[in-house]
Formats: sequence, structure tokens, C-alpha cells
Amino acid sequence: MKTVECQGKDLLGAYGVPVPDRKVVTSKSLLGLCAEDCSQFPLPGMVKAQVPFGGRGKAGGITEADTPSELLSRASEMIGSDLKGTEVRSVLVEKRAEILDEIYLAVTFDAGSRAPLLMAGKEGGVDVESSARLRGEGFHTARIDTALGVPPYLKRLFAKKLGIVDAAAFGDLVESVYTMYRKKDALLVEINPLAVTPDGLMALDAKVDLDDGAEFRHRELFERLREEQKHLIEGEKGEPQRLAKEYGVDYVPLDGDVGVISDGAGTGMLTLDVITEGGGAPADFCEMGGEADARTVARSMEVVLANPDVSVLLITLIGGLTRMDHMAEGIANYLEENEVGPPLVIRMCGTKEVEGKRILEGLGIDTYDDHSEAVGRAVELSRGG
Amino acid sequence: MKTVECQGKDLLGAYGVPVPDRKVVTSKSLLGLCAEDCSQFPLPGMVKAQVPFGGRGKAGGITEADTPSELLSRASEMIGSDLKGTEVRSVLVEKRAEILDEIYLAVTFDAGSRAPLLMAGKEGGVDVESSARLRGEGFHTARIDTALGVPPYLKRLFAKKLGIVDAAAFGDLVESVYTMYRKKDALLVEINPLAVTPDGLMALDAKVDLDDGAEFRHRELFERLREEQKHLIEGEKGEPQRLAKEYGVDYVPLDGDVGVISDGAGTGMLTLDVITEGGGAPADFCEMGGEADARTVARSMEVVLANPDVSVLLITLIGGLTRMDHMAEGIANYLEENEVGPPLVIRMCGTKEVEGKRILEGLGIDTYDDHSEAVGRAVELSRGG
Amino acid sequence: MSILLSGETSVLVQGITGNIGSFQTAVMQEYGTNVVAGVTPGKGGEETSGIPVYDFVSEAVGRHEVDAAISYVPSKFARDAALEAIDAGIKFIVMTAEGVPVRDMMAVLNHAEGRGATVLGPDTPGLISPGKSKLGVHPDRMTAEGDVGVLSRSGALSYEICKSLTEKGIGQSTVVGIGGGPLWGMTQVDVLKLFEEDPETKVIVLAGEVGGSMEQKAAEYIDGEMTKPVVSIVVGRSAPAGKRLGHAGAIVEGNAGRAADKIDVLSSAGAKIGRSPGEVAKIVDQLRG
Amino acid sequence: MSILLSGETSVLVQGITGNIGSFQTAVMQEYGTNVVAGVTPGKGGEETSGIPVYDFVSEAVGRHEVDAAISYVPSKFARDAALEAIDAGIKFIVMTAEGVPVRDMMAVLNHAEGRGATVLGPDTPGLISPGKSKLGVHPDRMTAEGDVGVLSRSGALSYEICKSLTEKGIGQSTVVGIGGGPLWGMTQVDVLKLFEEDPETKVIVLAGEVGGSMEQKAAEYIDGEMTKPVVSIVVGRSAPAGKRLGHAGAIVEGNAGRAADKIDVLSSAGAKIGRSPGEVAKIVDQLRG
Repeated sequence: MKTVECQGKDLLGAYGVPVPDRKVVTSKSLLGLCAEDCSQFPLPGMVKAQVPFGGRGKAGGITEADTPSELLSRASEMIGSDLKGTEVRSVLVEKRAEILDEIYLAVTFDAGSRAPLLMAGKEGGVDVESSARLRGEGFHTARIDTALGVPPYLKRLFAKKLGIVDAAAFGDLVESVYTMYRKKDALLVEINPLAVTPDGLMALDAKVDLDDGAEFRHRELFERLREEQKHLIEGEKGEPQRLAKEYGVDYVPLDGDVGVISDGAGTGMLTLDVITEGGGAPADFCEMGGEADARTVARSMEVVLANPDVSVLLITLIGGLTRMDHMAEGIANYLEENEVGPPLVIRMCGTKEVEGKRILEGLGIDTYDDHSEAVGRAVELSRGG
Repeated sequence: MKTVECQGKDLLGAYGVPVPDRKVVTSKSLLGLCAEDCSQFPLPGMVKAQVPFGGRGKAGGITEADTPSELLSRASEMIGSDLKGTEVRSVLVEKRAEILDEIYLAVTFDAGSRAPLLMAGKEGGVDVESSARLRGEGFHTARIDTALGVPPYLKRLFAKKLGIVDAAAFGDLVESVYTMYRKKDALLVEINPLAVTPDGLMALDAKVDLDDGAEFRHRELFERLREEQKHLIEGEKGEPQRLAKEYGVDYVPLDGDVGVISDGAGTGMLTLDVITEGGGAPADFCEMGGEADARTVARSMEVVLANPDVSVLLITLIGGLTRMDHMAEGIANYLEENEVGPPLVIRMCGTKEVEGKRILEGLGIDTYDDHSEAVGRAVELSRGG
Repeated sequence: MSILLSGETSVLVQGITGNIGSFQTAVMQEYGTNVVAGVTPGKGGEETSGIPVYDFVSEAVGRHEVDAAISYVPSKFARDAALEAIDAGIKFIVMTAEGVPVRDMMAVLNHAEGRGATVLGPDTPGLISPGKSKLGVHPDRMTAEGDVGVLSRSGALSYEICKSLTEKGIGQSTVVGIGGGPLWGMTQVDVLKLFEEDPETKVIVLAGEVGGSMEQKAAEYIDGEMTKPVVSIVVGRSAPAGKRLGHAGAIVEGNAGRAADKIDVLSSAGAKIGRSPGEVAKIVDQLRG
Repeated sequence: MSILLSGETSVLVQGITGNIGSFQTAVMQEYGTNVVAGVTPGKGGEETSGIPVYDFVSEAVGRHEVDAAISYVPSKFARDAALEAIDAGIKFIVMTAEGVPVRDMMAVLNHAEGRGATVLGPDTPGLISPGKSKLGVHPDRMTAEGDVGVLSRSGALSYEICKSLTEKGIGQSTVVGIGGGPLWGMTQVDVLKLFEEDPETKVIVLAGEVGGSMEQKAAEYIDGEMTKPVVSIVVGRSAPAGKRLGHAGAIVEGNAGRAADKIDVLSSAGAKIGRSPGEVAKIVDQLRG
């Protein structure tokens, strides 16, 4: 789960990382209300759009305000505006820091060494966007032995390499970040920039990605963050996304018109590739996973077909864990209770395929055995063929 | 640092281990005062002498009391009594538990595998005295990977092997014990017996040994425990012990009359062995360690000579880290300021021995070069030779 | 021959009494897998498909010789099941659970390394040595015994490839799914090495995906060490950046993990590239002459 | 030849600017030890006895070839110093600090094992290969070059033994102090193995102590694997039960760790037993004919 800046700062702050005084406002009316007592806002301050993606600074999502009136006008302007295609729903107002130096600091995991990875660079700020690109001079990484944590010498060494004078404060901060990373099952904790200010180190941005797999250990936190995000970033969602969320279906909307459902991630990607390279345009990526049952198929169909752009629905199934009899039942159940406009193309093979095909044949539905043929037919139908 | 039962129970209780309701009394007058409001004591209860060694049950250090009057008489009798040569200074009064089953549980470290070791046995109670003897049927051990902690399956497995029905409660208890072991830098946490009662599991005894080397991480705790022990277990100490504690000198009193100071643990033990096997009797083991300086020697002499039984003082030095010039200075300093009754036998060789011997020669003190000769001379002197 | 799994490999199933565990155990048995024992806490003493069930792995290995364990347990119990199997001395562990926390997998993989155990997965369909044995969920009907080694992150994609190969009359030595990531026990390089050393594997099919840099490392190995021909497909070529497609490891972040780059390095390393399972099968067919 | 340490071994000193570190470095240098660099945080750029001082081990190994590191740091910093040296790739680490927390030593020893590093200590006097080099605090005057391998938990006790040997004209190949416990990096068995393999070591002296069961394991090794004669002394024969004599590891608990038992098993394993360094030297003399 990717958090928004203000959520990341709350998390970091709770673990002792210095973060600026700040206040979040989620609507113009609330902004006006708060502004009546302008002492509620830390001024002079930064006004920052809370959006779930990077690069907002260059897109105009960050501005400054010295006075309450400036704040009111800048923040009002920002709320509701469009930033890279997304409506800004909330802004963070935070105390402006005097920046002497900007550093990049992150903890993530390294698939190669199966260990947490501490990363830091002398160059922080807006030009350092993706951790994957950080590979140059002045950038430092260290694998962390989880049985040991971050050894004191490593904190001192990083401080020296980064030119940080107060090595003790930096060490404490690294300890806080690492502790949060571990305790909260984060996949990434990124502070960029970590500012050196006359008052010490301060996290001016915060990007935290929590491991969805570990939600069972952090139920309350996940619920709270999700609840907050409803107000912070979510506009009116499309019906398919809303349904997908409700049903827990893995659904990624795309721009085309070929609705896609698959029972594997790899074959889902393959299907997108073959559609695209065959001249079609997928409307979504929807993968049911190996543990899908009849209900999963029915719900996935409901999700994908809620997108009005879908001109043909392509279901590609190749059962390993999934059982074709269950899949067929799910399709049958959905069709029994719903009128389906777009034509259906179904590819079915694998575990219990004989039973599955029999069920669909009973409904008069033919299935394809070959993946390319099925995809080809779907693309053809999407072009009105 | 070895804690007393009531201290161990406080520590375990703080980490969530169920321990009986209890109250400690350190003097007869305090006992009388408390007994005026007998609701302060959990009755019917056990009355247990708080002494810094095991085997007290068999020696009469544990008794029962059903009524306030019984409690008063039993506890009064116990306070001030002699238990295996030690004066009982305090008693623990605790709620008597209905014991359905007794189990042995401990966490310590295993030198062989360099890992914490979880140990548990079906036979708890007074017959299981030393963990080193626990090797039979029905006794189970498991090394713990410190990067992982105690895996859930292992808690369930131990519960099954021990015949504990409520595996979840046992798992929580193991987690608490292991957590305390790690967080407090314990060398041993032993619960014997861990009782199965109608109200669940309960630690009826607690033996906790904290790592003296880790005191720098637990300053407050060590100070508190030491302060408590002054009231709980310490009688009037002999002057040598008192001084040794004050100076931080490693001093173990023994029964003989040959005072011994050495600059190494191994040579100290060797000296005791050679004295004993040569027909003498050492008065102490006093080892200064490799980092000893002039002050250390002077203080060690003060400690050892504070024992009135000492008839001869044998100082065996073989310098590696210790410098003989520093040692000689220390001896000279002490002799300058003190009258020394017993004769002195000094063995000196090693780092800076020429300088050291020169200093002592200046005081008219000859030194031995050979260890056996020096020891032989000291034994001779102790026999009036 | 085959890699990792032969007809003799004796198998323990963790979570054997669950819905998926019991179904897949029956399917494996039917295929010929030598399943000797199962474990479900609290169900010790029962039987499933004639297989004795134990409360603990250590109890099972006390009674049976066990070469490999496969777990069908919910992701929140996957760490504990793996640790239990490793601690019981089992040297090959297959983890099928999806969405196992990364922190848990780091713990499992480090522990396994210290104990000399090999982990396949998590989020893996397992593996099949056609005609001999299967350990996991590969649908056997699409496979045939032969000399092509197949290796994929994704289960279903490897089924597609096997289907295409088999329909062309080309059998497989072993088909290995390493799982969806983002952390892997066995990596592509680990499996490539085994295929390279296996005298009966003649050609290898490597199915890669967007995300991470595993294919880059595989390309290095192919370039530097491999003597056998490799045919590769990389899916997610049309994946939009920043969106996770099904697998935790399948995400293009910034410029990292793009399919095009992976195809480039694999191709430069000498691998032949196919765009669909059909194309892959055609290339394999040509390579085998 | 010698074990672990020769004249060529290049050494880094951690805590080189401290009182003990600077003194012992000078003594080591004088003896001929090839000290190439030192580390003290915050003192990088200085020099001590002509040896360059660095802030970090990684900086030192970037400039110098380093075979071994010895640390003279307070016990509370011993863990970090060791981890830093191990992480910098140094393969032989000598820890002199006394009273290092057991938890810290477990961390260091496990980390060292994972990185293929050998740790001697803690609470060790180090080792000396007479006439070649010394790494630690052994007073050189008591040693002489020769063919007897000496191995002791205690520093001072090994000095006593060397003194007796040298006075009898018997030299030593290497003298190793493994430290006072209760946790050891190199154990008696580890060092015995090296002496067994060293062609120039003819006789081995093993000095044991009360406490623990290390001598029992040494006896097993001597019995099963060793071809060279071993002479042993075990001190603490008159140690009262339950009292810790100087070393953290030197304590008789219940019936465990008694000197008499250790002497029995060593004797049964074929080791000759002496009761004093003088007796040990006499036996060694007889064995060498």
C-alpha cells in the first residue's frame, strides 16, 4: 500500500524522525474554516498537493505561502485543480525549512541479497525520482543483516560520506527509519529530500510503501490509512474500480476496448501483449490468481463488464490451481443472472477442462483451445469483425 | 548479576509472564506492621526465604501459611534464621497455587552453536536443580535463530511434548520469556517450576541471571536490583568484600590463609591449585585482569589484606597486558602508605619486568622469577616457616 | 533425467487437509508423485488419500524419509511452515502461497541458506518432471516427457509454453515455476545452472516478465556460462509503467524492469526470442533440428 | 611454519590511538609484526608510531592489503568494531576486550560465519608465532621459536607455559590464547585442527580450565582425529563450586565443568597431564625425546 506524503510523515514522525509542523486540509470549506484562526497553519509555509504519484513539484503541485491570505488563495486554487490528469483532493501546509543541504535516504529490500538495503545519496531533491536510477557517484548502498540491524559504524560511515556533521543525529534518524521499515513491514521508506537545516535534519518528503502481504499484522493501520485516503486522494472512482475494490479483484484499468480476464499473471500479461501486437487494445488487466473459484469468475466478469468501453470480453483460462469446472460454473452463474452485451470469447484448457467445457456447452458456448486463436478472434470482434 | 526470586518474578511479570500475587517483607517489624492489615498478604500462601542460592526447599526455606497468625509466626521464624550458612534477610509471601502439573522452562545460551537455547522438561520442581544435569527423557532443547525468534511451530511442538493443552497460552509465555531474555541481556531465565493450575500457567519460581558485560545497556535496572539486594539478601559483609565491591576488584573469599593476588585468571587458578596441592590453603582468589594499573594493585592489596586470616600475601605477576613497572609502582605506593603485617612474596616477570624489579629493589623487595618457587615459599611462610 | 525432482523423490505436503492441499495431493498422487506424509497441526493421526497426517514435520520425518516438502498454507502461515520444514532437515522446500510478506521471506531464505536448504517460490506453481513426478499444480495433460527444460516466473505462462511444445511433439525434462516475486528462493540463474548440468536437457525455454533485474542476471549467466541453446519470451511488453500486473514482482518503475530492455540483454546474450508460446515452440523445434 | 600468523601477515589495529592500543601497537611493531594501518573514529589522517590512522576500516582496506584485524576497544564497542572489520572483508579478527555481552558475541560470531571470517576471542591475549610476528599482548621474552604448539583459554597461563618451555630450551611454533569465554570464536578444537595440520608443529600443549564442556570436545577430537602428542594442564582443580574465577567461562555449576572430569576425559583420550607449567614442560621434553 502506497501512502501519501502526509501519511508517510505521520508514520515517520511516530518513530522519531524530525518532520516539519504541518496541517492537512481536504476541502475548500474546511480550509476557510481553519483559516479563520490562521495560527493553525505553520507560516511561512509550503503548500503541497497530496497526490499518489511523484514529480508533482515540476507539474506545479508545490507552492509557497508567506501570509494567511496567500495561503488561502494558493491552497484554494490547488484543491480541485488537475495535476497530471488527477484531481487534487487535499493539500499539506507545512512550515518552510531553511535548507542548507539536501540528501536522499531510503530503506528498501534487495532481491539479490534477500536483505534490507540502506540507500543514501548526496544529491537529494526533485531530480532524484526513481530509486532504480540511483546508481552514480555520491550514492551509497549497504545491505543490512536483519539479525544485527544497522551497525553504529555504518551510520557514522554514511554520515561521513554524505558530509553530515551531526553524525549522532543522523544515526538516530537512520535507526528510526530502519525500525519503522521493519516494524511496519514496509517495502520502501524513502525520504527525499532529507534536509540539513539550521535546526538539524528534517524529512521534507516521505514515500512509504507498505507490504500488502503483511496486512494481517497491521489491520488497524491499513484500515486507518485506507479511510484517510478516501478523503485525501480518491475522487469519484469508476464503477469497475469501485467494484474491484469491494470484491478484492486484481483489476488494472487500461485505455482500450478488449475486456480481459485471465487466471494467471503471466498469461494475463501475455494476453495484453498479443492483443496489442495484434492491433487490438486491451481495456484492462484482470487476473484472478490461482485460488479463484466460481464466485471469483463471476465477480471478475461483473467488474470488467462495468466498463462501458468494453466491446468484447476475452477470458483466457489455463488451469493449474484453478479448476475449469469451477470456472465454467462461475461463467454460467453470471450469465444466468445478467444480460451481457459484448460478445464473449473464452479460451479454456487444463485441470478439469472436460467437465468445464461440458458445462459451457450446455449453455451453448464454444471454447477455444489455442490462446492465439482466442486472442485473434477477440481482436477481430473488437474491430467489428 | 544473579537476581533473587522476587526480583526475577518482577522482571518476568513485566514481560507478561503470569506470576502469583505476592508481597516481600524484609524485616520482622515491617512484617508486623503489614500484618495489621492482613489483606495485604495473599493467603493461603507460600512463605519463601529469599536467598541467592538453590535448594532452599529441602533446607526448610519454604513453608505454607493459611491464616494471618500462621503467616506471622512462620515468617517471623524464617527472617533472621540460618539457611545453609546464610542469614535469611527477607521472605516472599505469595498466593498458593493449585498445581496440576509442574514443568521446567528456561532460555539460556549455547556456547557450541552460539545461539540462544530454549529448554523445557516434563519434570519440573525441586529435583531439577542444575540445568547442566537436565539431559534425560522428557527433556527438550531447541536452538533459536536470533534473526527469527522462536517460531510459532516450535512453541506448539514444545507444548505438545510437555503435554500442555493450552498451547496458545504456553506460546505467549515462551515469547515473553524469550523477549525478556533478549531485551534484558539475560544469560539465563529459568522458571522451575512452571505450574499448570486451574487458572492457567503460572511461574512459581524465577531464576534470572543478567549479563554483567551488558550493564552499560541497563544502568538503571542494575542499580535498582543492586539497591534492592542490599535489603533482600545482604547481611553484614566482611570488610574485604565491601572494599572489593567499592573498588570493583574481582575478589572471591576462600577459607585458607594464603592471600593471593594475580594478574590473570588462569594463573590465579593455577596458583590456587599449586598452593592447595602443596599443602597450603588459599585465603582468596583475586584477579586483577589484563588492564590493571598501579592503582588496581594497591587496591587489590588493600582488599586482600583486609582479611584478618591472611598470614602471607602472595602476588604472582606475569605481564602481558599488565606492565611490571606499573605493578611495582602500585605495590610501592601501597607500602608507602600502609603498615603491612603479613610477609610478602612477589613473583614478577613479563612486560617491563626490568623496570618493575628495579622499583621493588629500591624498596628492598626481592622478587621470584619462578612461579612454583614463589608459591612454595608462600606456603612455607603460611606454615610458620 | 530431470532436475530437482524424479520419480523417487519422496514428498511431504504441509497443509494437506486443507481444500487445496487435499485436492492437489490427490492429483499429485494420481500422477505418480511419491507423497509419503502430510502435516496439518491438530490433525495428527488422520489420513488423507491414504497418506498419514502428522501434527508436526519433525514427527513425519521421524517416520518417513522425506526429500522435499510442498506447502499449501495461507500466506500468513507460510513463514512458519517453511521454517518448520527447514528445521526438520528437509532440503527442498516448495512454497505455493501468494502474498507472503517480504519480511517473512527474507527470514525464510536466510534461514534456509544457513541450513543448506533450497527454496522454490513463494507464489510458485511448483515443478513437474513429465512422466515421473510433479510437485505442485502443473496440469499434466499439457506436458510430455522430453528434453526441453522450461523455466518461468509465472505458472500459467509455463503451462501455455508446455502446451505449445507438447502439441508440436516436443517433450520437457522438467518444468519449473520460480514464482511471482518480488523475492525469490531459486532464481532463474539457479535453475539455468541445473539445466545446463543436466545431461538430458538439450534446449531451455526461459519465460521472463517485466519488473526487477533477474532476467539481466540470467542473460549474464547465459552469455558467460551456458553451452545449451536458450529460447526466451518476456511478457509485459505492453505493460504501462508504475502498475503492478498480477505478480508482486511485475512492475515497471521508472526505466527499470522494462520488457524491452530484458529482451535486448537476453537477445545479446544469445537467447532466441519468441513473442508467444507458439513462436517459442517453433524456435525450439528449429533448434532441435 | 606457524598457524594463523606469519611474518607476512598484514595487520590492522582498531582502537590504535587509545592507551592500550598505542602501547601494544608499538610493542607489536618492535617485535616485527607487520602493522599496516590503524583505525580510530574521528582520528583519521593522524599517525601513530608511523602507522596511518583512518576513521573507518573500509577506508584502511581501500589503501592497504589487510589480512588480520585486532581490536583494542572498550567492551561496549567490541561488537561494532568486529562487525566493521568483518564487513570490510577482513578474514581474521582478534577481539581482546573482556566482558563483551554474550548477545553481542552471538551477533558477531554468526555474522562472521556468514561472511567466512574467523574470530579469535573475545577476552583473548591474541597469539604469537615466536620469531615471526605477534598479534596481541604475549610478552615475547618468554617465548622462543620452535615446534611446540601452545593453546590456552587464559593469556597469563600460556605465558607461564611458554616460560617453562623456553627455559628448558623448547621453542614454540604458535601460541594461541582463545579467551576466557563464556562464548568463544575459535574453540580448542579449531586450534587443535590447525596444529594437527601444521607440518612444523610436533607437540601440542593444551591448557584448559574449569567451566563448560570445551575440553570434553577437545578430548573427542584428540581421541578420534589427532596423530600428534598432546600435553594438557587443567587449572581450577581446587575451584569451589558456583564461584566464577576471573573468567566468565570459568565456573563449576553443579557437577558440570569440573576440572577432575576434564582431566579424566583428556587423559582417556591420550593426552599426558601436567599439574604445573614446569611439569608440562618436563613432559613435553620427554615426548620430544
